[in-house]
Parts: sequence; C-alpha cells; structure tokens
Amino acid sequence: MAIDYPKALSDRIQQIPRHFIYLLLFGVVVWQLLAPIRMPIVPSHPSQGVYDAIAAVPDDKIIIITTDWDASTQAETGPQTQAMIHACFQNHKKFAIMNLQPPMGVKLANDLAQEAAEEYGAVYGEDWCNWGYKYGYENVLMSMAKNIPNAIGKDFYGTPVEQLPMMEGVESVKEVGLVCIVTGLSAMTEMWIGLIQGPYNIPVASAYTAVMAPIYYPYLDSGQLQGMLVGAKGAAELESVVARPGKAVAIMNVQSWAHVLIILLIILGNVGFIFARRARQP
Amino acid sequence: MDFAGLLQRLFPTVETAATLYVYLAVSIVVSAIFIFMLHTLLGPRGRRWLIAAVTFVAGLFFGLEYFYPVAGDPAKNFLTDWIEPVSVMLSVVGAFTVGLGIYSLFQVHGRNVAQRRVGWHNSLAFFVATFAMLVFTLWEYYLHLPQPLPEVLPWPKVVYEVLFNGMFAPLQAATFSLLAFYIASAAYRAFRVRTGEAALMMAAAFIVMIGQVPVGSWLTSSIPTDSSLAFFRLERLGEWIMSWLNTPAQRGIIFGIAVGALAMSLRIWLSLERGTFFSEQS
Amino acid sequence: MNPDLFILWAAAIATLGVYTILYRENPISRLFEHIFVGLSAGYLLATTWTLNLEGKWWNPMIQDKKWYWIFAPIVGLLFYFIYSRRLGWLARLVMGLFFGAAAGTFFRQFFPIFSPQIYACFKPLGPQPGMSVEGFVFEVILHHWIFVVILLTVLSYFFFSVSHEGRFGRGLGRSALLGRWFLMIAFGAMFGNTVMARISLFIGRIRFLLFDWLGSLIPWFAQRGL
Amino acid sequence: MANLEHANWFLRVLFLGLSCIVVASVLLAQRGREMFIRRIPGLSAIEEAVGRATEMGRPIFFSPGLDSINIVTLQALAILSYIVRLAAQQATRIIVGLRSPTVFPVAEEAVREAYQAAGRPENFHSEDIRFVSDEQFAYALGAVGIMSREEVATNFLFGAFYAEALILTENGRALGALQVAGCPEPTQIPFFIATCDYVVIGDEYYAASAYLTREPTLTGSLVGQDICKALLIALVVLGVGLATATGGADSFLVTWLKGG
Repeated sequence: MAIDYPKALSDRIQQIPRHFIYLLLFGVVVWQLLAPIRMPIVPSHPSQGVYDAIAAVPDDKIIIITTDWDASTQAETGPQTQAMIHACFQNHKKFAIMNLQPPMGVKLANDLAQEAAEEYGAVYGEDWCNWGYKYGYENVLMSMAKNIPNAIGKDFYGTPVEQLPMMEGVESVKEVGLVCIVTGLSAMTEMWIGLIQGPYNIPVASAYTAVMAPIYYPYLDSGQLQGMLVGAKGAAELESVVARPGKAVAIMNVQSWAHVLIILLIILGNVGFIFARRARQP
Repeated sequence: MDFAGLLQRLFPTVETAATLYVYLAVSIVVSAIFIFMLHTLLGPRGRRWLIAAVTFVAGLFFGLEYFYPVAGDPAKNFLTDWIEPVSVMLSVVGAFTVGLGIYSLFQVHGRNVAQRRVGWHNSLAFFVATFAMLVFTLWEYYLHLPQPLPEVLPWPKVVYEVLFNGMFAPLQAATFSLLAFYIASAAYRAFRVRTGEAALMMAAAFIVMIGQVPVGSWLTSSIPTDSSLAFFRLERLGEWIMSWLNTPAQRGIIFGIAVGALAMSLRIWLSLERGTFFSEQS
Repeated sequence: MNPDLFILWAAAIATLGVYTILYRENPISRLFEHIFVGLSAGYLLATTWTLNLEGKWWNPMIQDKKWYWIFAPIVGLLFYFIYSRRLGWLARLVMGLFFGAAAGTFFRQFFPIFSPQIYACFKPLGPQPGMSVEGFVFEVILHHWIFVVILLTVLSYFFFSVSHEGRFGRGLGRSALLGRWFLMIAFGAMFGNTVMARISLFIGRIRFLLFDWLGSLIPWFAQRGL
Repeated sequence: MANLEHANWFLRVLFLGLSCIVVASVLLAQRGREMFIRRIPGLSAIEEAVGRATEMGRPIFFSPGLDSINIVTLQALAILSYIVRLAAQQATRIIVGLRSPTVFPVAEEAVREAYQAAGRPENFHSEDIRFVSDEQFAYALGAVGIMSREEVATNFLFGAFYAEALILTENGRALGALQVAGCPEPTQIPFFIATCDYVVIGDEYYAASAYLTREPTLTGSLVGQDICKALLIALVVLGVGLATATGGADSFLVTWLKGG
C-alpha cells in the first residue's frame, strides 16, 4: 500500500510525472502549430552569406539553382529552395533551375518557382527558367563550362534554351554569377566545386539537410562556399531574411518552443534538486 | 581462373528444362546422402574439427582478399572476383532463415489463438495482418502495373496501398515519433546536478540543444560575428563542442572497440573462444 | 477506386493507436503492436522473395539453368536442424560458416573504417607560419590541443588490465577519471544534438493529424496549415 | 595510389602485429599466466540484476541488438550465454527478443547450450527465444509488449542499437524493470545513461565476457587488447609529433595509413 504523504514543493518539481511532461510537449506543439507566437530568428553567418551572395550577383549574369533533391528530403530542401527563389526575385536576379539527380527535383522546384513568380509578377523565360533534369553528371558540367545552350538543349517545357529571352548572351559558365546547390545527396557539391567553382572561379552557395551539413563546414571556412543553409534552421533563417516566413519558419518556431519547454523542465528539476538538498543539510 | 568460368566448368549449364529438373533432383539426393555420410562417419571430434575448419576458411577467404597483394588496374588479386558472388550466395543462404523467424512468430501466436489465451484476438489480428500483407504485396508485385499508374487502380493495388501507406508506414512513423516524448522526459529526469559527471553532461547537452534552434542564436546575437568573442555565440559554442569535444571522445571509444572487435573476430575465426557459447565440447 | 481517403483514415487511426502507449501499454496499443508486427512479418516474407530470392536465386537457377543454385537452400536448410538433438551439429556447421564470414568481413573493414579515424587525429600542436597569437589560441589550443588531450585521456579510461594503484596506476587512474568526464561531456552533446531531429518527427506527425486528417473534416484546421 | 580497398605493406604489418599480440596473449593465458582485470561497475551489476529477477520471481528480458550476425552480435550472444547460465542456476526465466532471422537459430542454440552447461536442460523453453520483427520500430513495440505482458523484472540490452533504444529503455523504466545496457557504438549511450541503471560503454562491451567468466582465454585476450591500444596511442602520438613538425602537412605516416 502506497500512502501519499504531502510532499514539499522542491520534491514535487523534481518528480513531475512523465505523463504530464508528455502532455506539455503535445500541448506546446499543437498550440504553436495552430496559433503560433513567433520567437525571434536571427540569421546565422552562413545563412546570411547565401543571401549576400545572391544579392551580389552582377545584373548581366544569371544564377543557377540546382535542385538535387526529391520527396525524401523535401521537408528541409523544399523550403530552402523556396527561400532562395524569393531571394532571387527580390533582388531582380535572373535564375535558371536545373538538376543532375532525382528527375523529380526540377518538377518540385518548378512548382515552387511558379508560385513565387506569380507573386512577384515575374515572367518565365525572361526572369527565370527551368533547364530541366540533365543526365550525365560530370559530363553535363564539363560541357556547360564550354557552351551552355549546347549542353542544356531543351528546357523543362521542351523549348530550346537559346530561344528564351533571358538566355541572350549566355554562352558559357562565364556568364553565370552564382551557383546555388540545394541537395540531399553527397558528392554533388564536390562535383560543382571541382569542375565549375575551382577552374572558372564561379561563386557557389549551398543548402544541405541537417544530417549532411557538417562535412561541408571546411568548404565554408576555405571560402569555396559563399554561404550555406543547414537544414530547416537554415531555411527558416533565409525565409526571415527575405521576409517570407513559410513552412521552415513555422517548424523552427515550434522547435524553439519545444526546446525552451525541455530546458525549462531541466531547470525546474535542478532547482528542486538544489533546494531539497539544502533542506536536508541544515 | 575467374569465378564464373570455374563454376561453368564444375557445374556445366544444362540445355533443356527436363535435364535441369533431373540435375536438381539428383543434386538434392546426392547432397542428402553426403550430409548423412558426414553425420554417420564423423565422431564428436571430427565434427568439431570440421566446424572449426569451415569457420577458418570462411574467415580466411574474406580476410585474405584484403591483405593479399594486388596488381593491375582495377587492382585485383586471385580472390577479388570471388568476393561479390560469394557474398550474394551467403545472403541467399541467410535468407532461408526467414522461415525460422516466421515459424517462431507463428508458434507463439498460434498457441495463443488455439488455446484462446488472454489477448488471443491480438494474435488473430497478427495472422490477418501477416497474410494480408504477404498476399497483397506479392499480388501488387506481379500485377506489373505500368508507370505512370493508370487512372483507375485495380483493387488489389488499392488494398496494398492502404496496407502499406495507410498502416505500415504510419505505424513506423508514429512509433519513431514517440521518441520526442521519451527524449523530453529522459532529459528532464537525467540532467540533474547530482554529481560532477552529471553536471558536465547536462551543461554540454544544454548548450548544444539551445544552439541548434533560432531562439538560441537570438540569445547571444548581441555578440558580433567577427569579434574574437564570437566563439561564445551559442550556435558556435555548440558546434565547437560537437566537433572538438565530442569527436575526440568518440574517436577514443572507436579505437577501443576497434581493438575489442578485432580480438573477438580473431577468437571466433580461430575457434579460440572459451567460456561463452558453442565452446563447451572442447 | 481511389485509396487516398482510406489511407488518410487508416493512417490517422494507426497513429493515434500507437500514441495511446504514451499513457501505458493498453489493449489498443497492444492491438496495433500485433498488427504492426504482423504487417512487417508479411512484408518480410514477401520481400524476401521479391527483392532477394527471386532475382538472386530462383531466376538464375530456373531460367538461366544454373543448377548449382540448388545448393543454397540445402545449406540454408541446415539451420533448421537446431530443432533436432542428433543433427543439431549440422546447424552449427552452417553457423560456423557465418561466424567465419563475420570475422573475415570485420578483417576487411578494419582499415577502411579505422584508418581514416587514426590519421584524422594527427593534429599539429605548434603554431603554423604566419599565425597571430589570437589565431594560435583559437585555432590550435582550443581545437587541436583539446582534441589530443581528450583522445588520450578517453583511451586511458579503456585500459582494463592495469590496476589503478602504484605510481603508474594512479597516474592512469587520474587520466581515466578525466577521460570519463570528457566522455560525459560528449554524451551530453550527443544527447542535445539529437533532440531537434526527434522533435521534428513528432511535428511531422502532428502536422499530418491536424492539417491533413482533421483538416479534411474541419476546414479551419486545413487553413492553419497553409 | 592512395586507397583503402586493399592493404599496403604498412597496414599488413600493423594488422599482423595487432593480431599476433592478441593471439600470443591468449595462448600465454591458456598456459596459466595470471591476469589482472580492474573493476567495471556496469558489468558487476549483471549478477545483481539477475538476482533481482529471482527474488521477485519474474522473468528477464534480453535483447542482442538489431544487427544480423556480425562481431557485435556474437559478443552480445557471449554475454547472453553467461546471463542464461546465471539465471538457469537460479531457475529464473529468460526471454530473448530477436530482430534478425539469421541470429534466431544461433541464439536458440546458444541459450539451449547454456541451460545444458548449467545442468538445467529441462528449464529450456524454445518459445522463450522469440523472433519479434525485422522492422526496427515493430521490433521496439513488440519488445515493449513482451516486457509489459511478461512483467519482466530485469532488462538486458547488449548489442547494436539505434534510434529504437530509447523506446525500449524508457518503457522498461516506466514498467519498473532494472536495466543494464551496453553498446559498443557511442550513439545510443547517452540515452542508455539517461534511462538505465547501469551502462556498459564502448570497449567495456568487448571486455564483458572476460570480466564475467574470468576464462583465461578471454582475460588473456583482454591483456592483448590493452597492449594493442597502447600501440595505437603510440601511433597517434607519433602522428601528432610529425604533424607538429611539418606544420600540418601529410607525413609519411598519413600516406601509409591512407593506403599509399
């Protein structure tokens, strides 16, 4: 038979029942998803770097956004791509979407770009275009370095790219001002850096899932990457820079609240522990 | 001599289906006789010796290929071409143990149903789920539906979709997501300043955890990113802990287990293991 | 027939069913546990055939007429002799094959896995040419020195056959204690580093329940999700 | 040519050296040389944990991790074998939950043999060695179901664990089981520390069978492992020294270790 003796407050906050913690977490997540109270987001150095790199592209050059991701990493890479597209439109930079791996990537990115284009009144072919999925990895990049219209051929809709107004004067990578890599796959960055960034000195900025990001910090340190978005956090930071809070901001806001909850619980437990210990040692 | 060639010489391909079945039947009979002869001719010592010999040869085969000198491009030695087919054969042999696992499940749940034990209806649900998944996964597989999928799906495909995407995948995702609750309550309970060790663990967890969410970056955002104090920005401090305190400690563990696993492998390979399993006869 | 509505409801019910285990193990969670185990057993059986045996074993044996593949099931079925007292040693024979392969596979992996880990520890401890004092403190001391000290103290913790007595032993004991502290810091960091990933799984499930499932019934919820 | 697809002469010598040290110390120990092993708290707790189940008259749950047959799993089975012998002597039931079908027959055979070695072959029940599921999270739910329905007093988790580890131990804890866990890979250790009563960390896992059985072969192997670790430390110290001397450039040692 367990008898419930009245407990001191310091003991009680040390022994919050687990069900209560579960309920708190559940409540916080549901509440913040339905009626969010935004916690501050301050862009970190690498995320700001992505925006600055986009803003710094000369007006006569285009940006390539290569979207090597599909549904499996969409939760992180989708908002990253979207925020980059917003950054391009806001700074009136022309960009082209393309990718080398999962063919799905250009389709998903195309939907995001179309949605944003409507918002800014941008026109396909003039302000942005989609080069589509190009098979051949290194070979594509090597031939792009020499002659982009030849290497790309037709765009996502089947139009030869040299017929697009924005492609006027775009011969080779020399007319590319920035490459933005958004990827859930390793080896893509190495390929672009090895074949485009290194030989032709074209700036590169990138976005990765949180899991794969750590291996690319050295490239950031060495200046081979101008900036880098890390997972949903990076996407949220860029979303806040372009003032288009979307899915990533919503998710990171819930994350912030959940983390604050856990940290408060830890602090509460320790406060109880310290007071209880003091009470026992007169 | 390459692997395929040797197999071809030892086991020449047969021409017609009829001869194939004859060969198969004869192989089964001959194998049965061979196994029976092994069983009757070998005494306990002979069996032990044979088991040790098989273990040794299997280990030697995989190990020697790595350490034996190689030549040519791609670099090869006399065992290299054998590694892949032998691994496939082992995986096929191992696949036949699935029956044992399923037998174990059927044994436990079959008894529950047969004896109407407490909760027998759960065991019945188990059987229904097993057979439904087995039948419709195979059915869907042999429908060989064209891609893209037709507008109107055949009903077995619909059932498969509901079983897989409506039950199996959500059950996986929901169970996985239980970890959010468990990690919150484990953090609350475990991170107390009871001992110096616990306090260190808590401090590290605290900084890394908060450094990952936007609210953490915000807390120390007043420290300029280019000052020498930038090191103390929470997200930087978290990264520093991860890569310069966590990595070497993990390496220390990994070196230890490398040697430990090497010793275990050697004992297994040379049948030196004593005092644990499969060693009492010696 | 469109399966989407069935999938939506089945997924919502399954998710809620699993979540009841948070209260305690109960009849509902037990039912879903059995369904889950059953589904995975059926899937295992089916995919063992479709992904493994059909392509790697049956087709080569029957279509390509490589009849030696008949020996694979014969060897595999030796496992089943564990249920026989007299023939049990035959099961051990095939287990011996797998044990040997496990050991040999580890020998193969030893250097590919561990060698990079070893040479990645070779951190320079002295100042590099052209380095400022500040650079030396931040780049070398805060990174490389700490790295090497932690590595060595942690390794010293894993010496089991040396007593922590005597002059050498006491030194090792102190180093081991320090190593244990560093281990705790590392474990804390790993714990903290995992929290976000786990919570994002839960956020994903709640988004599904609120915006997709409840949203399909009550439009207010669906609007919140946009 | 630098790659690790095959060994170069340096790696061959290093591997042969490490192997010879281990095998030599095993053979020395078998000849009867006394070896010392320091106390390892997590492993000392195993006896207490089995005793608790005996006192309470409730079963023990053991999981040998999620991997198929590899070195980690074989070590888990070695620990299982010791625990079964201990439990068999005290007539305490032990339930093993398995994830890999290939490990299933091996575990069954190892447990049967351990009961025999303990002189209690009649206490072995085949249905207590259970294949749960090969799907990671179905395994976790199934194992939690076993813990709760069988009202286990003690949980042993030894082997390769992944994300599901916390599901097992947090529920085991809520059910009031005494938990001892060990995993060589560090990733799940933080969660074991947070939820289990005793945790076996890193190489302690491979020291377990020597520590528990005090079998000369295994203690000898443990001494050999320590010598190997000292050798690795020497290698690292040499490498750090060379890196310091060259200001961070790749030394010959790095080239050799890279397989060049």
